[in-house]
Amino acid sequence: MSTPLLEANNLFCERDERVLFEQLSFTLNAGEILQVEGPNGSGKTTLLRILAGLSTAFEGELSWKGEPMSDVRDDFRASMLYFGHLPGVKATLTAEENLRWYCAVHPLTRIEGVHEALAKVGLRGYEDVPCHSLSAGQNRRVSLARLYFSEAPLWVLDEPFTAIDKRGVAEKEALIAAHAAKGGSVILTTHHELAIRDNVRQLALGGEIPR
Amino acid sequence: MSTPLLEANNLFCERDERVLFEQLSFTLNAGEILQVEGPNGSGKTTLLRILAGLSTAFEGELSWKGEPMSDVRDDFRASMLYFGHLPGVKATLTAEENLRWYCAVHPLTRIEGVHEALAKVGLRGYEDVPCHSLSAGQNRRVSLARLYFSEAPLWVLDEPFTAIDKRGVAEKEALIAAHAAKGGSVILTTHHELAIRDNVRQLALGGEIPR
Amino acid sequence: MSEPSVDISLTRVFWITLRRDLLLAYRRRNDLISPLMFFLMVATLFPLGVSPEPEFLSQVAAGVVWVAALLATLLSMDSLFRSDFDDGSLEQMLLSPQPLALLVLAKVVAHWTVSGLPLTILAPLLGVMLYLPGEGMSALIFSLLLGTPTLSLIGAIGAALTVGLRKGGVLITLLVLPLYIPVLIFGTGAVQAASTGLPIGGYLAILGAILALGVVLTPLAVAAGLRISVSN
Amino acid sequence: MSEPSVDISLTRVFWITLRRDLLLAYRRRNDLISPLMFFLMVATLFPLGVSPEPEFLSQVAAGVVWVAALLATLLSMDSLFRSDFDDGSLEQMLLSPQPLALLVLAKVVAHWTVSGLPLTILAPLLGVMLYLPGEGMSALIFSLLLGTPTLSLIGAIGAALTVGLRKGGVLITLLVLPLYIPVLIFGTGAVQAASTGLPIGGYLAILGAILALGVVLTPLAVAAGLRISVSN
Amino acid sequence: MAKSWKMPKWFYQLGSPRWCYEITGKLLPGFAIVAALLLVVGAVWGLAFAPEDYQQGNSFRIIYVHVPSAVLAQSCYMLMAVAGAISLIWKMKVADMVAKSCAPLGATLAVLALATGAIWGKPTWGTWWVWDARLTSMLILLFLFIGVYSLHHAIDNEINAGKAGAVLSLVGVVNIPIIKYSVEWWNTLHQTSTFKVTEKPAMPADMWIPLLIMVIGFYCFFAVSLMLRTRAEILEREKRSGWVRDLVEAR
Ligand code: HEM
Ligand SMILES: Nc1ncnc2c1ncn2[C@@H]1O[C@H](COP(=O)(O)OP(=O)(O)OP(=O)(O)O)[C@@H](O)[C@H]1O
Ligand SMILES: Nc1ncnc2c1ncn2[C@@H]1O[C@H](COP(=O)(O)OP(=O)(O)OP(=O)(O)O)[C@@H](O)[C@H]1O
Ligand SMILES: [Mg+2]
Ligand SMILES: [Mg+2]
Repeated sequence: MSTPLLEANNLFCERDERVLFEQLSFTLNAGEILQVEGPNGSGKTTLLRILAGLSTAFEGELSWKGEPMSDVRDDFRASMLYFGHLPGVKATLTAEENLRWYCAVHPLTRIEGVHEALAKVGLRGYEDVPCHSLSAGQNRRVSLARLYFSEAPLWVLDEPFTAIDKRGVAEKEALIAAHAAKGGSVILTTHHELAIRDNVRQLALGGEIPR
Repeated sequence: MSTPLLEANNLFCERDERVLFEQLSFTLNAGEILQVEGPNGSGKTTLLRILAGLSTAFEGELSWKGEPMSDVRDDFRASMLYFGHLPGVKATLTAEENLRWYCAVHPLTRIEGVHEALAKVGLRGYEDVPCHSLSAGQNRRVSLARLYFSEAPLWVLDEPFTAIDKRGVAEKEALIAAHAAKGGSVILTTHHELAIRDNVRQLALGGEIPR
Repeated sequence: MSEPSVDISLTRVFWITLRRDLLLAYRRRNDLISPLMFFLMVATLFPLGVSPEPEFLSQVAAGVVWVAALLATLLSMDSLFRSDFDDGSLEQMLLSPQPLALLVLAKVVAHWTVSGLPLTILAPLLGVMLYLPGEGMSALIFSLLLGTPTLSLIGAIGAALTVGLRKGGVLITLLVLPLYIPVLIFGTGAVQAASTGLPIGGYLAILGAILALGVVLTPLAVAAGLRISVSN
Repeated sequence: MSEPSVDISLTRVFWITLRRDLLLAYRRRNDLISPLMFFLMVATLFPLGVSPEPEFLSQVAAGVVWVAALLATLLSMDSLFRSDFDDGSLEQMLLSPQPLALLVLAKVVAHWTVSGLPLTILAPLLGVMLYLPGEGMSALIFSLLLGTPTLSLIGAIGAALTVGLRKGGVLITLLVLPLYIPVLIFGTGAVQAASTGLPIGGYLAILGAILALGVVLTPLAVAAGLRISVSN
Repeated sequence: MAKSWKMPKWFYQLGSPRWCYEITGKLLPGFAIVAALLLVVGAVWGLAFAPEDYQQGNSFRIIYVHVPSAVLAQSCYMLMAVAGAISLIWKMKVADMVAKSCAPLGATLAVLALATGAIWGKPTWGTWWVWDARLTSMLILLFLFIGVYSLHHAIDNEINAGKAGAVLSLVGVVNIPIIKYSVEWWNTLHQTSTFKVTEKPAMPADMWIPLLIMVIGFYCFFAVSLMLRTRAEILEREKRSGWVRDLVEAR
């Protein structure tokens, strides 16, 4: 068996004396989609931030391509695309300027793809509009456009479909499925019913999962 | 025919030289649910803010119970519950403190109902937690709890289901349907497929509506 | 339909809003000491940056304390409506049928209670540190007591007009400082008069009059400013 | 897998980040004049609040200009990382494989270019308004030129540590002001020495040394502070 | 907010951008000619023919720029505030545009007054700057202008920017008398100024007539630049309306 891309071993996290998860172990292989499920407040965002390295408030081990995470932090960061609750879009810059900067600080991206990506997320004609003049959904689309030109093998997506309209959701789902089909991996949370069926594994957090 | 509760006549709004809607007229009667539909950026939020009186960047007339809005602003404000993109929850206060203040400044509310409402939105046990320690969905639940103790006849809800888990969404939909059945009116936007069927009218904004 | 709004009396709305803002301040009570520390530090920087000689300091003490109080108020002003704006509470305030000017006044009173009032109480300490003549002390306290609420009120106008803008923090200074100047002049005037044995009644009367004018007019301007900022 | 990161050279990352921040500042170019106006106004408050007499003012001019520059920098500091934090850009910065200290340094340089540098350029005007002796003028400019970057660097540490807190604006003052004091002392020392005809080389050398130390060390401290604030 | 009080018809006409554009179009050439004439006459007379001041020699001639700009800067603030009030109360678009145009003009005038005063101060007082009541309140006026201007430009939405600017300039208007009074009082308390700017020098007619001409000329020139700015503003904001399109096509 090949070494898994990402491996979590015996994770434990509590916040304000409420245990969110304990003895949580899982692996993620290339080409797999892991959907973290759970009701509101079950710790999905917390888990994703831990995996991304944004939060250190946990116990347990993480490893990346078989090596302890702390040894390969930089390689991991270069290989990951993170999409969180905050879109990371600067309100006074235009969509294009925002994405160009992202390309500059994240190596595994194709800067030539920015323009096309904006068109793909339906922002053609809004290239020159500062992002504070975009609607809630459009703002998140700017950030989601990264999915079109990033070559990072691992995507970590926290509620990527929030505020996106139905057609947008369908397109993004297709994109995620295509990424997995090409051998990429995805960890995501969403309260939508995922239409993707292939290579999807569920990870349930929290006592009662609405089904 | 009785006078409609809310009437919009010939509304026109443009932002950054893009016309969002023009010659938009509609009425809303007691007991009706009006779902404003449209893709991202089609102007749903803008319309709701105009109706609520938060934005004045429009042309056209609004009337409330047959009288021009500007004459009956205060009565209208007292009769409306607005739920916007921002939940209006103070991070350093607890859920209960937040809602109690809301009751104080909004007359048509039952302050006795606050505690029970929090339980109903699944925040039992979180009463004493400051809201910054709540998850994204829990924060929005705090604000949604207002639906349980407000007696305002008109609800204006902008994407009320964002970040809410599936069970939560079902409960809120039932609540909205019950409100309409009791003679209340609702204007809402959502990218979810609404399960409610009775008394729902759609208002489409933007050229292409995803169906 | 609008009867219930009569039910909740205006005084009650005022008190509840005041209580809420004081509670908010209490929850973040570590922030409360910050304006005070700022106040103290400006008064410390001054001898360090300029001259530590007692005779010199005692001449300038009144002015330095007043300028420090003014800057400390100014610094804390930006946050008056910002968090309400960011989390949407401000929208809910504007949508309330209660008179907005009243809610605003409650917020300003709360703000003053946690900034201007402690400054006033701390001022004698600064006075001593800067060798303010003993006769000037009570004038300092009274002038601050009458002047700082005006500073909070005027500052609230600036805060209301800039709350919708990203990075309002510095613009507010620009809008508000020119309006602060009369208060500063009469405030320091009172202390200097007292230090030289002149009567201070006139100064305090003017400060009081400005305050009275401010209490009546500024909440209206602030309310107008808030509606503009939110509708943006 | 990590080859591409070598590809994008570090200098390029630095320049692009610097350019982005300057562009952001340019987009809100009206905000740029605000720290300057603040600077001017503090220098105005002082004669108004204390005494307008030329002989007196010329004694204190150096100190007042320096204190005003310090406060203006301090005021603008809070926004350094706040907007990046609020909109999530900061998370993306932390998740970049590029050295965070480098990105931070670029941001601080951009900040200084739009705040400290204009302050330095404007300082002679204030000097004239406060009757600073002509001999002190060049010392004022050089001391500010060497001192203000240090102020920005030190301020960035405070900004990084408080960015995760609501209402950091005032707390930052508390953290940063004590660290500013050495800069203030050597800065005003230089101007006062020059005004009395003494050599200023020693003062400038010390300011330069502090700056050199700051450029090397503070970005690391800032980077650490940011990681702590975000992981909160 | 006040419900519209009844106002005469011309008042509402003034509110129509189109009417305003047309009427200013007719007035502009007249004002421009008068302004040019007065400024040239006043300047030549004042600079070349007015007698030398027996104390200050020729340096006093800067008065012909200094006084008009100082006087005008103050009028400009009042105009800005009144226009702001009108736009707030009667929601008149044109008033809003006028108020917006006033801020940069007023700031320029204030800077001019300060600069000429400073230049004048150097030979007469031996210093560029004195913390005198007049000077200080002029400086504060400049700050107020810059505040209104910055606020205008910080807000993206035109209409809201106008309203915000109007609120601020109205607050400033309440404060201006207080500022003036306080600064004057403050100054008389601390400083015995050797030079009183306030006192009108007993000037010979040959000196003050050109001054009067210059003042009127400045007013006319101000009217011209205000109209030009406002017209540009009208075109910018009304560019989607039919009449502006016709106008553009006619060009
Ligand atoms: C930066 C320096 C100065 C400033 C800001 C300044 C400001 C003013 C102002 C605001 C006015 C009032 C116009 C009015 O409302 O009637 C004025 C008028 C005048 N100023 Fe200055 N001034 C300055 C320097 C000077 C100097 C150096 C002199 C000459 C010694 C001078 C002579 C006058 C005269 C003669 C008037 C006309 C007074 C009158 O008609 O009431 N000013 N100046
Ligand atoms: N502050 C603003 N200034 C200028 N234009 C704006 C502003 N806010 C929104 N817009 C523009 O108005 C349009 C409608 O925005 P709105 O927020 O109403 O859309 P929406 O239908 O609510 O979209 P979503 O589904 O994404 O929430 C967008 O195209 C946007 O570009
Ligand atoms: N900053 C914090 N400090 C303390 N506790 C927190 C903090 N943030 C979140 N929590 C707690 O951690 C739990 C999990 O939060 P988290 O944001 O991970 O939930 P989630 O599964 O993402 O929920 P949602 O579906 O609403 O986004 C919640 O119960 C919340 O109360
Ligand atoms: Mg979450
Ligand atoms: Mg919306």
